[in-house]
Amino acid sequence: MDKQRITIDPITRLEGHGKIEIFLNEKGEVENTYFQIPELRGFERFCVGRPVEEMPILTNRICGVCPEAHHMAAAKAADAVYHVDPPSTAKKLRELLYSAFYVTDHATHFYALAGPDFVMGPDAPVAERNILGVIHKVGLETGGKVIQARKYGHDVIEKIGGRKVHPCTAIPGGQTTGITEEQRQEIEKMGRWAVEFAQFSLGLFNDIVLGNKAYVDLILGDIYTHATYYIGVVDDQNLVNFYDGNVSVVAPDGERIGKYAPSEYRDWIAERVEPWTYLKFPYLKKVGWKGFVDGKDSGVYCATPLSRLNAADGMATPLAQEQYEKFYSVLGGKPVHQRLATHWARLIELLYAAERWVELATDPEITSTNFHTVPTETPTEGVGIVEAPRGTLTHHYWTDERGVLTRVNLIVGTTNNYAPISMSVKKAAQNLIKKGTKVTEPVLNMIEMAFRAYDPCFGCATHSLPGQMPLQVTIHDVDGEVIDVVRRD
Amino acid sequence: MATNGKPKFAMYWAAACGGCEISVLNIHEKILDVDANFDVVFWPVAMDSKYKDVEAMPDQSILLTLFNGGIRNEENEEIAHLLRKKSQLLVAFGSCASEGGIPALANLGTRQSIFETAYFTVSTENPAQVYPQSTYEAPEGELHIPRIYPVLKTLDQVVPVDYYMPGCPPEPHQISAVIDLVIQVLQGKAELPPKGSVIGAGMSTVCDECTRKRNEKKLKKFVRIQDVETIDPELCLLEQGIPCNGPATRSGCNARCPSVGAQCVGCYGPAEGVIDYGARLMSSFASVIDSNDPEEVDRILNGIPDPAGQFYRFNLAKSILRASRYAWKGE
Amino acid sequence: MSEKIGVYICHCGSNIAGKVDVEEVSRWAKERFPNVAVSRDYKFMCSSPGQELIEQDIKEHGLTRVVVAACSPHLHEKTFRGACERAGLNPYLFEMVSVREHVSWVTEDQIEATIKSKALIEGAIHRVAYHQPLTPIRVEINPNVMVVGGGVAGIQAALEIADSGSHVFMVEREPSIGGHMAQFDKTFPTLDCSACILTPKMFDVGNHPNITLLTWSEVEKVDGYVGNFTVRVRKKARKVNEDLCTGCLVCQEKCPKRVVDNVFEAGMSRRKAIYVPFPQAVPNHPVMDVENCLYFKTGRCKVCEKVCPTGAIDFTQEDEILELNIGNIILATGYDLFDPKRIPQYGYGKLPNVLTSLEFERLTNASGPTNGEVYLADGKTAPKAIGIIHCVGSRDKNYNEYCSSICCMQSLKFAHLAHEKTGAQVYNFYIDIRTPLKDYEEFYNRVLDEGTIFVRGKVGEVTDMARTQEEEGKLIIQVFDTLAGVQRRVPVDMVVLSVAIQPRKDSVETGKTFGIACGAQGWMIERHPKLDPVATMTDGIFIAGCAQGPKDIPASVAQGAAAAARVIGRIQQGNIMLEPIRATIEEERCSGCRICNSLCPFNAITFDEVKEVSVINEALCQGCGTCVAACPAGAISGTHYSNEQILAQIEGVLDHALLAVK
Amino acid sequence: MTDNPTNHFEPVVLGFTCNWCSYRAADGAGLARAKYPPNIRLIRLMCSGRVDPQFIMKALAEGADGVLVTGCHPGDCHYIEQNYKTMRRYKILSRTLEQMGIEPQRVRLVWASAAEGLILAKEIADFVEEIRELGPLNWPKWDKPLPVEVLSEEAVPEEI
Repeated sequence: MDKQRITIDPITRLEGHGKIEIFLNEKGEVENTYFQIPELRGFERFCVGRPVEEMPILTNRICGVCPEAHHMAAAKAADAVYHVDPPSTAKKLRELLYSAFYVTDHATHFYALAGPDFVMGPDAPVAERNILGVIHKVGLETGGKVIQARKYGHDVIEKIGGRKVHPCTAIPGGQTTGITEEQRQEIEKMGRWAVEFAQFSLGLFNDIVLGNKAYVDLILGDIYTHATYYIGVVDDQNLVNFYDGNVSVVAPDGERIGKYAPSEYRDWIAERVEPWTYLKFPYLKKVGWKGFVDGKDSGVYCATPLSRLNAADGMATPLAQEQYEKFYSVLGGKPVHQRLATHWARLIELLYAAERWVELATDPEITSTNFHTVPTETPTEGVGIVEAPRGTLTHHYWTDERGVLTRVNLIVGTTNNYAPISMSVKKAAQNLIKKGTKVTEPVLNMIEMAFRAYDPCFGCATHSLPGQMPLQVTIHDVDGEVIDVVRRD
Repeated sequence: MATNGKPKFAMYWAAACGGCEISVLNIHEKILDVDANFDVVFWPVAMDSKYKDVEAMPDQSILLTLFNGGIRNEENEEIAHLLRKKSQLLVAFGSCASEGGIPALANLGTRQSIFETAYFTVSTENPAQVYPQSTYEAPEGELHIPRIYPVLKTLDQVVPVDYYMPGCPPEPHQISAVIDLVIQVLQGKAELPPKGSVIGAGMSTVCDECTRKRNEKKLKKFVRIQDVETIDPELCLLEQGIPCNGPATRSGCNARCPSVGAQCVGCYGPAEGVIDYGARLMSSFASVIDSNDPEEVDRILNGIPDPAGQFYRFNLAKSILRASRYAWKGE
Repeated sequence: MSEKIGVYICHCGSNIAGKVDVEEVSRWAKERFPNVAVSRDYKFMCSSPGQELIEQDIKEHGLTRVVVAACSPHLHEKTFRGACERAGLNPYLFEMVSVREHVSWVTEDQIEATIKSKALIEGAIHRVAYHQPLTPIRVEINPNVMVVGGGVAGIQAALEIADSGSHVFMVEREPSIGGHMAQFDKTFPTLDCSACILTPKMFDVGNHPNITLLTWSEVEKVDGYVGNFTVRVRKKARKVNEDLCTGCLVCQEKCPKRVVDNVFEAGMSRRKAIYVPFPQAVPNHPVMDVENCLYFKTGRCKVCEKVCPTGAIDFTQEDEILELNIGNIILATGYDLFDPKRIPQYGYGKLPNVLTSLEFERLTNASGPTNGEVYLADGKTAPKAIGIIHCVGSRDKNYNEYCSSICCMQSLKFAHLAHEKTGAQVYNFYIDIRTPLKDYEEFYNRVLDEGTIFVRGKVGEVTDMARTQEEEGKLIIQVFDTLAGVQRRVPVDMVVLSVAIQPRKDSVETGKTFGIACGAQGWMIERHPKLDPVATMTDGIFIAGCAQGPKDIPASVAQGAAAAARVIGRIQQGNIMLEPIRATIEEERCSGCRICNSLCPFNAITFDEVKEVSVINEALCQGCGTCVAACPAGAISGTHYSNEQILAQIEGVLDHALLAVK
Repeated sequence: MTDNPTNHFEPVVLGFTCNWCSYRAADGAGLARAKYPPNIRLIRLMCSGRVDPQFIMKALAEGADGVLVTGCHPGDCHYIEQNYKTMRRYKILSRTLEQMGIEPQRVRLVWASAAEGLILAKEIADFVEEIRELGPLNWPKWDKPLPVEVLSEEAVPEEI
């Protein structure tokens, strides 16, 4: 016989479909929760048979929120398939585009998706708990800044990638086109503005969140804390890098248990299939799958801005490095397990991305016309890894001698965090829904905050669509009769 | 935002990537016009939505609904029916809703093979051969996920569609233009185009907007773009042997991809009045092959290793055949 | 579809009704299709009462479309279009279905035949609803005519047209008109002297007020369309001012430079560096052979200039380009001879006394190198035995599969001349003797009576390797005599090879220039092999003589006259109607991709650089529809074969087909 | 014909003919009273160059089990060289159809001159036989709503 059940379907302000089933036991306490992903599009199947140079264009369409990430991962995998090393100008153009993208993406998430919870407060009325509310509270010119940040980022993406959404210029061996000096100057100008914007945002976070004890307690509190493994791409100095490097893996105690090159990902990562959801659960192969539990013995790991900071030794740009140090001193050293701190980490990455943007825009090589190397070797197999805003993104291709795909494997940003998200949701639910609790909308929102910290994009993960839907909770009694309906609207 | 006298506007995504929504956000300040002229009752990325309200609304009460994404599963189709019922004008927005888009390439293979691939990849540990199931008996109770259809469908294959707006995604300037038009219509200053027509796009094809130099075309070979030593920035890509879909693809994007040296991939779909995009492209490519010798023609065609993908990249679900025999037979 | 369609099924006596249940089909059509207003079957639709049936129904029922299921449209489409027109219905709102050639005559089973008829008729009913009223395209005819090629066929055509009062431009590649016929001595079977009958005609051409003769000239480019061609002609520099030249030919006489004449004299004698190819040449103005002229080689000489009484010699003369406006063009470009060197075992080129037919013609020609005496290569000995080999390069899979049609009679003529001139024993080696025309067989008998020996069999080899005493110093013809069934070795002094006649080596390019097709062999293709032998697929371009295929003088003359008659008819109409099946480009939908630009063999598609769109010249377009199928923007549409019409027909045909299968 | 596994299956075959050669060849076959299977329905175009791949796909989608494209022999095209373009299109199309799971043999290109009525009749008979061997194509009538449930049974194992 069915236990009491609460259905949160679908979840709001998350880029993708999702459905949470909360089962209560007779005591009215949370027995178990299921976080289900209802969509599958099958890119790994239908990309087979396509020429590998199409992958940067095809896999874009996995996610329109972060097509740039797929464009990059696909291009790098295709380079690897052809055993070709693009000219440094090509790599720099790609990373420049990618840094600008990070600025828009992180800004959007902080202000539009996560921001409301902090700026407005978790229990603020729904109608206000959105981007417009944020803008009203922090002032219109801040809203203007947010729109500006998106605009600038997309301008750079369009200049280098040819299109604002779904860029098209990365090909095996480099880029189809470069940028002119004139374009470079505009890009630099926008980059300098972005640096200020990032600092402004950190200031805002400092005042509104760190300045508010309630929030700090919320962040540091146990509800949103999980001691898991963390992964993130680092450069050869073990500093955070979004475009290139090896993947660093650190244990819950902060010890780096290793670094793997893209081609070695299969020694480190494995995926588990559950019959109740279309999305798979990646975990650390070496540690193994022990179910939805944290700790050193469970292979569950996390790949988010917070993870990247935990997995690295610092940031590669000066201003971001300052913030990095402040971050750990305030939160009491590495690693930080409190999920809500991810929002802060995201802003530090925002600053890093903006600084990197300027660095690359002022690089003398960036306007060179040497942006493509013709592949000469026979294509075989290759892996490309970048850090997507929502986690480490892995593309792995096999081709025949014509460079036509024979097999494709994708481990997408958000997927990495599917297990920890499920755990966070369950933990939050258990903490918030106690016997006799009247399940109110704010309670549900607090549950949502658990996964919102991960900025999950199930658009990516399932190749289903980002989407916000209203939230309805139906509480059934032991006989499955509806005894209460809580609805947000 | 309480309901007021303004006409209602909605936007929804089915099997899409979200790029359409992002593109709408990229109209930047134009967004304010939308806010000023419409009561946005349902728009996932932009604001909290009231799904239950949509169900509660009287039929036809939404003036304009932009629907993006193809129909991949039961849930997509249900919502398509709901929004059709509630909307006066239903627009298939973007490639996926109009023609299936990239995800419709799945129609080349079977649904079964999608599962067999996804749940048995090299990095998947699945010794028990577990597949997700639309209904699953969890210890605590029954769980449901929507059944995936064997063949991806376009919006107009499940509900009647009033207008089509192509593009992956539709270009912001085209979106702005359409919004302007609708506002004009509301103010009685303009007429709506005839039902069933394509809006927010040109009458011709991409070459019309492409600034590259074009000559009489005589192709001795097709080349893969990565094999081109240097892409001539002035000359027509097809004349350089790069299989550019521009000639057959509807204009409206300002020839974005060709302008940065990448071939047109065809996201704006077929030109006005063309029934089957791929067929058109095939016969036009065949026309410019400069050989009457069957063997040589074969050699030249080997330069296109994936014809179905080349000719139906975005349009398979809307093509005459719609899906491969494997897909609909499930073999 | 609010059309009112009339459907008519013809019994064609029992030709159709014997296999197809015409009553059932007629009943079915009426029942099944709401837009079919009338449906009848009738014993002979093409008869006047049959046609009147249609006319009445159009008037009485106000039919807007008509479908007739009868014989092939190639037979009666025009008939029924006429009926529609008489009743005031645009003839192109009619569609014809072939249920005789395509159904009743080729199908065993009656039920199947009836089902198939229904399917085809349903296709037509769907299609005809999309038909558009069309009007034929009217084109003014420029009365000027061009005849290309000054052989006997061209000469005949030019004279007929000129006599009818229209102006003719005759273009000839060589310095003189006359063609191959001018090289012959006698003509079979009457043996009258070739020169004697041809020269007057050549003279007439040269002096006809309505003929502009352009020798030593070639057509370079043809633009425009029937009635309105623009032809660019290159008049090669003669280095002789034709207006001043009187044709006294002192220059030729005094010219110190001798050159082997490979063209007219087939390499058998020499001419001067400034020359007319033969005494009766028209025009009789000499041309200067710049390759060999001493002045052009060494910068010294100029003898001709010195001796010319009228100062007509002009070393500075350049090629001249003429742009001519022409209404119709006749191609009579003639043929080339097969090169027997391709059959090495016949020894041509190695064995001095092995000659080609043309060389033998020159030998026997009174004005030829030997003044008509037949000598061996030494120039004095008369041959005692002569072998004539038929079908050299004809009727042979390795060379030309076709029969050159003139070789038999030519070889018989040679046999006669050889016998007459030398008294030698003549052998003819043949596969079959073909003497089908007037007085030909009689001539054959005459040659037999003269004692010529006919050996039936394909000659294997001609050699000078003697095996026996008597073969010493002879040419031995090795042949398997298929009548006697024995191998023979026939020793002779001279061998004549009756070589095949072949298309001009540049006939395909010539065809392209004029926008007409050549067949696999290279002969120019006529519009219809039986019913329209001198017209081509391109309106306004006609063909005559051996350009169209091997034929003898009478046939060439007949074709020249026939082509002339067609052209004169055209000119008298003043203008002509063209089938309105044409392609058009919708300007605002054309992207200027230029995919179609290379598609049209009639050069009907051009690119407007200013508007950046492609444009179709309606009068040049022949309506094949290839560009319609190719236009990626769907900007090109084709009248009477539009996508809508064809797709509707496909649906119709298959819709019923499916019902039939179930 | 009767001893093949699908002896109850009568293929439906569509044929495109050009006005000058193959349609006249078909007329010729009629004049010669040459019998060939009634399974074929011929559609007349001016030239095989008019054959748009759309027509062939339309035919297959509308229920044809095979499509025969006929034209003048190479070099004999009445429009000079358009049948070469037909050949190129045919090649590009059959490569695509193969990826769509349609046996390339279902679309055949045949040259027949106006004089070759008997040859065309034989080609038609051969083609109909080959299609009979291949069996029905039965392309779904997409216009009607997809029978998803039915297809899904074939398509995926029970647990999905």
